[in-house]
Amino acid sequence: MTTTRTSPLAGERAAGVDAELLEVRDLSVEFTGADGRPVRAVRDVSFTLRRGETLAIVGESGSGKSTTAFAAARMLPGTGRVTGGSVLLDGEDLVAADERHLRTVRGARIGMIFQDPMTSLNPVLTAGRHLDEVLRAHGYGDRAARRARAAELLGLVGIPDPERRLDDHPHRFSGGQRQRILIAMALAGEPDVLIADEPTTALDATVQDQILNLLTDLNRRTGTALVLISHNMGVVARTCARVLVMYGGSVVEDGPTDRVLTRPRHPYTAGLLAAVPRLSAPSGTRLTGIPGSPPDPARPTEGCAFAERCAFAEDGCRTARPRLVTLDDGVRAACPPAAARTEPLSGPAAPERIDRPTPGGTVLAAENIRKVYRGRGLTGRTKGFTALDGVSLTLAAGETLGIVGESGSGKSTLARVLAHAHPSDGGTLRLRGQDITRPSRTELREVRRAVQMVFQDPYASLNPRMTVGQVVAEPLISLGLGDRRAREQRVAELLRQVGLDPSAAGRHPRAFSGGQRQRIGIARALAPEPTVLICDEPVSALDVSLQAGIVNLLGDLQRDLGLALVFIAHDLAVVRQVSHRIAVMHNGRIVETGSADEVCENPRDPYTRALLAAAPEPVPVAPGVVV
Amino acid sequence: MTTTTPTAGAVPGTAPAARKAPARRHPYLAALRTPRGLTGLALVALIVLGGLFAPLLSGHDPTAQSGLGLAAPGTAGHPLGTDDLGRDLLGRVLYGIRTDLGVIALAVPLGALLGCLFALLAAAHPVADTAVQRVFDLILAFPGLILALAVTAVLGPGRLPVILVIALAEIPVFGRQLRGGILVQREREYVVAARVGGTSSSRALVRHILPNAADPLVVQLALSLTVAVFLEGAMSFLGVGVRPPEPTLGSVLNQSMPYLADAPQFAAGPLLAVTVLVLGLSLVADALNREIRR
Amino acid sequence: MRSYLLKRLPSALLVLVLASFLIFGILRLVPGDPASALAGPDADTATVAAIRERLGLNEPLFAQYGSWIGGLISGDLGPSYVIGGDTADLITGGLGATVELTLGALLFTVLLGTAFGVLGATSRSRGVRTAVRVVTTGALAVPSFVTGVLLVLVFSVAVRVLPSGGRVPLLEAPDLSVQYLLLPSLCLALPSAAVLGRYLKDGIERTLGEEYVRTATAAGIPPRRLLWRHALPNALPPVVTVLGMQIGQLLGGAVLVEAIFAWPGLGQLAEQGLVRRDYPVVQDLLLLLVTVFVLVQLLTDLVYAWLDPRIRWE
Amino acid sequence: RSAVSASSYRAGDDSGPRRGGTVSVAINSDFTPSLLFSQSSQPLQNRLLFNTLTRYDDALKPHPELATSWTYAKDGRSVTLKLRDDVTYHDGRRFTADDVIFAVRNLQDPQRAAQLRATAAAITDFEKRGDHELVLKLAHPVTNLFDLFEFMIIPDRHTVEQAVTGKTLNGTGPFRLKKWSPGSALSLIRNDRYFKPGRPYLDAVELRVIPQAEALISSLRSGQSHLSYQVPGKSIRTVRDNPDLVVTTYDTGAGASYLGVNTTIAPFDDKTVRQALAWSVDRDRILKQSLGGYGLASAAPWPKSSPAYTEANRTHYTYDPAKARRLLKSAGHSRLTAPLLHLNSPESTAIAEAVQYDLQQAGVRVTLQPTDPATAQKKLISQDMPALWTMDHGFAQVQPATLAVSAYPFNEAKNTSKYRSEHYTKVVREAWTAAGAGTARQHALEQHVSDVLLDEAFIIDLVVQGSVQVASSKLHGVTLNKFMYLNLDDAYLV
Ligand SMILES: Nc1ncnc2c1ncn2[C@@H]1O[C@H](COP(=O)(O)OP(=O)(O)OP(=O)(O)O)[C@@H](O)[C@H]1O
Ligand SMILES: Nc1ncnc2c1ncn2[C@@H]1O[C@H](COP(=O)(O)OP(=O)(O)OP(=O)(O)O)[C@@H](O)[C@H]1O
Ligand SMILES: [Mg+2]
Ligand SMILES: [Mg+2]
Repeated sequence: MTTTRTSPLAGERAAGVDAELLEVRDLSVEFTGADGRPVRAVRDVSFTLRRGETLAIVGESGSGKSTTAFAAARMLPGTGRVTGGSVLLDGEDLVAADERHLRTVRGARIGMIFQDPMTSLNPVLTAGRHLDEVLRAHGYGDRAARRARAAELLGLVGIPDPERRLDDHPHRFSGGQRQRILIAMALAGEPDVLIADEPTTALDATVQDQILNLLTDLNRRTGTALVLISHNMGVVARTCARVLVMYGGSVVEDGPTDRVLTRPRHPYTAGLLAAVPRLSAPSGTRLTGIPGSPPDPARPTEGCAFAERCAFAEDGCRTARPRLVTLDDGVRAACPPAAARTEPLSGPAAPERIDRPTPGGTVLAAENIRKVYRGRGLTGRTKGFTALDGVSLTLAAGETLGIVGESGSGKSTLARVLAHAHPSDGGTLRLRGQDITRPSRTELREVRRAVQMVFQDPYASLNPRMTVGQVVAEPLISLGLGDRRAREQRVAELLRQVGLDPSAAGRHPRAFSGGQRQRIGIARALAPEPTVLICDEPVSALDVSLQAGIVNLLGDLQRDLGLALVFIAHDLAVVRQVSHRIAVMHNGRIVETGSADEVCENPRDPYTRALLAAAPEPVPVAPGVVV
Repeated sequence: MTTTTPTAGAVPGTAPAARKAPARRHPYLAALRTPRGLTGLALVALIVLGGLFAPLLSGHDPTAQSGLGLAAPGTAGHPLGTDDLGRDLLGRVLYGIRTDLGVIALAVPLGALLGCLFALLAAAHPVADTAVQRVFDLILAFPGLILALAVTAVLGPGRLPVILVIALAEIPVFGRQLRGGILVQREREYVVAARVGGTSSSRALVRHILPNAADPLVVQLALSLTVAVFLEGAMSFLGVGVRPPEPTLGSVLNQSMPYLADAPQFAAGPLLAVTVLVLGLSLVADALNREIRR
Repeated sequence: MRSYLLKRLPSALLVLVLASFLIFGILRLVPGDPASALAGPDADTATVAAIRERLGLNEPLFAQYGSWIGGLISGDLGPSYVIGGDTADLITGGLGATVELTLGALLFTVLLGTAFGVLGATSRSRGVRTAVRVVTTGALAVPSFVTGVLLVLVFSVAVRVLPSGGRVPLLEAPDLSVQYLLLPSLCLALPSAAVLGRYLKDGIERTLGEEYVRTATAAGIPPRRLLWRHALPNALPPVVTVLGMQIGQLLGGAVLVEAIFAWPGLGQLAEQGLVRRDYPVVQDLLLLLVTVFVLVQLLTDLVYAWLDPRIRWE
Repeated sequence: RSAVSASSYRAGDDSGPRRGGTVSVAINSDFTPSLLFSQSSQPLQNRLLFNTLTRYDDALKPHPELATSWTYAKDGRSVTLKLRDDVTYHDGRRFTADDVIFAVRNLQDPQRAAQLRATAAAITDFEKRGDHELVLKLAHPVTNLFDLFEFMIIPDRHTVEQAVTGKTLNGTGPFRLKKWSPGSALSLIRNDRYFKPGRPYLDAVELRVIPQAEALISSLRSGQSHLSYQVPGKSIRTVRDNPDLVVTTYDTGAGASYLGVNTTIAPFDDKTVRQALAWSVDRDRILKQSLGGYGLASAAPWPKSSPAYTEANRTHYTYDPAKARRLLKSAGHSRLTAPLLHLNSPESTAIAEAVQYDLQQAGVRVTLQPTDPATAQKKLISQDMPALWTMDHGFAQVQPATLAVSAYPFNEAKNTSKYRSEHYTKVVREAWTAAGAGTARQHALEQHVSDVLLDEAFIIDLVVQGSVQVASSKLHGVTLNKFMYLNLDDAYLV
């Protein structure tokens, strides 16, 4: 590294230089599982990346996307190790390189951006120090020069007033701004490749939009090649030229984005696409999930990993591992039957309307709810924060009320107040007309039986010490429902109802995947047979196929049990499909309510409009895919 | 309480499904099965068993004075030799372990228990919290050994003051930790979830918060045991330890001091025992800590 | 920050008041009194009674308490009963020594603790990690009176490089003073350093697993800097709390170490005072120690907040 | 600069006294000014700062110090002292007979808690003959007047109140107070106006407090200290073989350890039981194992230097557990239990443990009660002792009469054992008030005291502790008086 580089971004590198910058060949990665058995997270993955290129890696949770990306920079977490293959950066093998050399590669040649902006920044270092550290590590100028450059970088990623904000600590920045700081850090070393691991998953649509714009803009202007990992097809569609689809640790399809997304060759890709909710789909349509569950990387199959869930599987699929073969138009797919297929995969079945009951009378009503969080800090005298400011809403029996809004707009707070997890600081709550704002002991019991909640974070809301059976039985015990045997049966029944095997009762939450954990949470909420179920972002942490599964499950439960649902999400598309009505929240207020289709098609509030505009559409409307 | 039909009675406790199913091993047990945990456990067991079976392992009464005076290892059936009063050193070390264990095994849990009770009190109400915090401050503010001198002067010599002093010193250590743990766990989502599920706050405390807040306490327990051994030694040194001639590791060590240069074996026995015990405990604490952090 | 201090002040005062009751109460509970200590082993009861009268020990307890607190407030600590000299002089005399020793020990605690913590958490060599574990175990297991005697045997008797005990005030002759200070502060610091090292090791291991460390690694920041500038500052806040509590331990441990190294500090004064039942000395001294501890706690909180920018003063 | 003295440490050939040098004395407990006039645990500085009237030699024959001569009246009821006229206090004031009168009166004050108060109180009147001659009138003859003269330092009467707080220590002695740093050191410098011409040789003396035995020994071994009297017997081995250190033992001993018996608690009110206890302890073993062999195993309180010392007294009781058991049986006991109080210091604990074991062999099971010194002292004075206790007593090294008059355990009128008998009182008073010391009659009277003590066994003496001086081989000419006052008048360093 020389220290003479002074230009802001090393000139505008010409995009599209046709040299192979990063070449991954037959990369395999193993972890050691908790039981000591090897977990084959990545199997024989190959791809190439040219200068200035944009490549997306998609696939459901656990398919090995992050692992592949980490392995490329030799940054495998925990017990991870590369068991085969090579990673060539400009022809130089990083798998064989030593730590010292790798340090000169990291940051300077390969930059990385991580998923969670909240935890990826060091809480005790200022934004300026974060950037300064990176610049220092790559030998950039003296202190003053570094500071100037840091401000410049912050400006570049669109943080207003960068000079001043250099001295702020991460907690003073919003989630989106933190993600920008991370991007600025990744750019500080002027890398040739930028690997972004789900950079927007934690962000809401408007911020996501800004970040993606920033990334594409950078790629265009500086020629930095971009590897974007995501399970959001919309994000992929608008950002990357090429896409790599992973399943069970292997690449199943690979090709130009527009082709792959409009005409998927691999049934898995098709399934994934079908599961994506469309903003254009009207309220009350069913999402199409992929049936079955993802493979267990600790027990690799002999044949195609997807064969078990594949509607087109042939006998050969189960015995021999399919290899990537080039089909026409530079699309490659690891699916022998696909080569033979000529007509496009029939995508998702035509979106099915849910036959849902018409909503009945009002069960839950909130008027003018206020919630103020008391200040924290050492003095406890900080001014309170008004998280809810005069929120009113009603919920009818059998109705789904969708609530959308950006992060921090007060959605969870509202959910908690409605479920009596927190007391409100003002306003009234009525359950079937009865005032339950300050319930007595017996009233509270009634409320608990009637109103239940599914939490945002499926893991954090399950006591790690309890078995699933204990978790689900907990409300029954607390509310004194049934004797032991009855409870046992009820737990089994509930687990079955949410699509889990009753034998799951004996295991601990950590033995389950995210989607399964969310189901456990739902089973618990259903235990006292509530009439109102409040779902706080039940699907935001899940990938599209799991999301489809959960959303459909909720729909079925509503139909069967006549539940009134409050469905909170920040993805308008999902909300539109599941809700009868939508309420849009902004800064602790409801800015707009209306029927789902009405709000999405004729938004009145400017904020709703911005939200709609920012939502990425996964696929350019193409022939063959019925919308 | 008059219910006769077994089906109608409210049966608290764990869901039977969990019992029948092949439940995952408790994390503490898992921690103890790691190589680190096993080594630690083995070392602790070595010392503890040495103490427990002291009467079998040493044929001598630890207070019997043979008339030999300070004797080298191997003299006349004394594998470690005898101390300056002619008492069998092996016996004194083994019985010393026994005494120490008797003291710390009572004192540390007692202190832990009291600390936890205080912490629970603190969790009950902000006013109680302030009061309890001040109590902890107060205990912490008094230098431990000064406290030892005062307590022994009031109560007279013996095990009781040693136990009390150690327990007293441990109260704020455990209390502060549990209080912090409860405050953290109370805000956790699963507790909110349990409350929404109808769990009363006392049940939430017992079933949800405490089991999760207790993790650091288990590690602390191992650490505190080592500190207690140390404190016992210091008290012996100041002459306010367990009543002589009953041996403790600290008192045997203290007696060996004049002979440190000439007869190092005198000090070596108790020193080795203490070190092995502390090493074992620290390995166990480490293993637990790792497992809990996962 | 001012408002924070103001808020803490009442409860700090409360601790002091409670402590004064406790100290006063415990002292009167302890059998033996300054009069019989003064009278000597061969005195008769009449002598003792006369001395009691002179010292005012026959007055009711609340009056004695009142005159103690009154003296404190007016700044006149009065004469010591048994040891001789003014209580204030005795305490100021020992205070310098103890502050020196405690600061020296604190320095060692921090240095050694950091070394133990950092090496234990990050050294790649298994040998080094094992060595750190053995040393910290030893430091925790071997009582100070043994370490002290061993240190003296090695450094003052076998190789005569350091004095075996005593003190030269730092301000009088810094070069000599440091040599006197070295062994006792090391001896005092060892157990605390081991405890600190343990917490630090845990903290570093924990922070090294944090995502921001991964971010920094991915940005190519070298391991050394990663450790010292990124991981360590985050591991520190809880360690500071432990350190605050260890300062209390250091003050307490001083009783023992000061005896071994003939260090004329407050620990010895306290022990002497207690052994001879010199009420004024013990009372004032213990209250001083409590005050110091309370201040240290306050300081710890301030440092904690300073280290962790998420906690603000407002 | 190194804090470790880098002097070459070979014992130089003694080419005679030389001026200069600082002697550092290691002491294990600090100077306590409030105990300046009583037999405190730390009396070394007394003869450095002050002087006494006379000085005993080994045969307890007095020699002149501030008093140049003394003549008894025939009836033994007055004594005429001639005093030196060339003595000044450190502040320049001349020493006169008034100072002696003040010193005596001072000791008569109960607040001073002087052990020899009874003797001082026997002086009822003073007759001054000029500034340097004085007649002391006695209420009755006392045999231990010169013990008082050996014991009584002559302070400056104007500053005595400051003296007992340690602020000023104005004396006539060879050294002046430079600074007392409580808990740390007592620094003395040469008194240039000392009445002995050319003395002292030394420039300064430093008494450094080193409470912990091992540390004290280390400071001697490392050459940081030149002199100490507080090396525990157990540890003398470690310094004995050191070529740089010289170990000297004094026949006067350093007090005696005894087993005290409370005679009001059954069955110890029975003399036979007490005698059984006296037979059951193995004094030689205690001496060897608990005291490192330095001292004298003795059933009587007297050290070898005492006029009352006889081999028969010393071996009146020996180790005979069988006899002890027999005696107990004859008194009707086969098993006894009792508490045994002792100080919680390592030395006292070792003795108590040995005693406990021996008593147990004879069938007396005792529980040890380690006690801190202040509590023990309180119990001692208020006569609250349990059935048994072990402690040390002094005052056997001077005139034997002093023991029973001044040492509380032996006091005929009121003692910790609560032992009272007219016979004892009579014997003691006779021995004390007989005129003339060293006579055959006096010896006989003293033997009567010994006989009662041995026979009644309310104080069962175990060992006379060795008075052991450990000094650097560079240091010469050090002496102690009978009350452990350090005399460095003629001391010098080579
Ligand atoms: N530190 C680890 N230890 C053990 N196994 C791991 C570890 N990290 C990942 N794995 C396993 O490797 C497989 C691939 O994980 P990876 O994180 O690459 O998936 P992903 O596609 O990024 O999923 P997501 O969308 O949830 O981020 C998973 O089955 C996971 O269980
Ligand atoms: N316990 C709390 N104490 C103080 N402030 C809080 C607390 N919980 C939430 N807040 C604040 O209240 C505001 C609303 O939070 P809330 O969790 O309701 O937002 P949200 O809309 O659910 O956001 P997200 O989409 O990120 O979940 C946020 O600014 C948050 O920082
Ligand atoms: Mg991932
Ligand atoms: Mg939320």
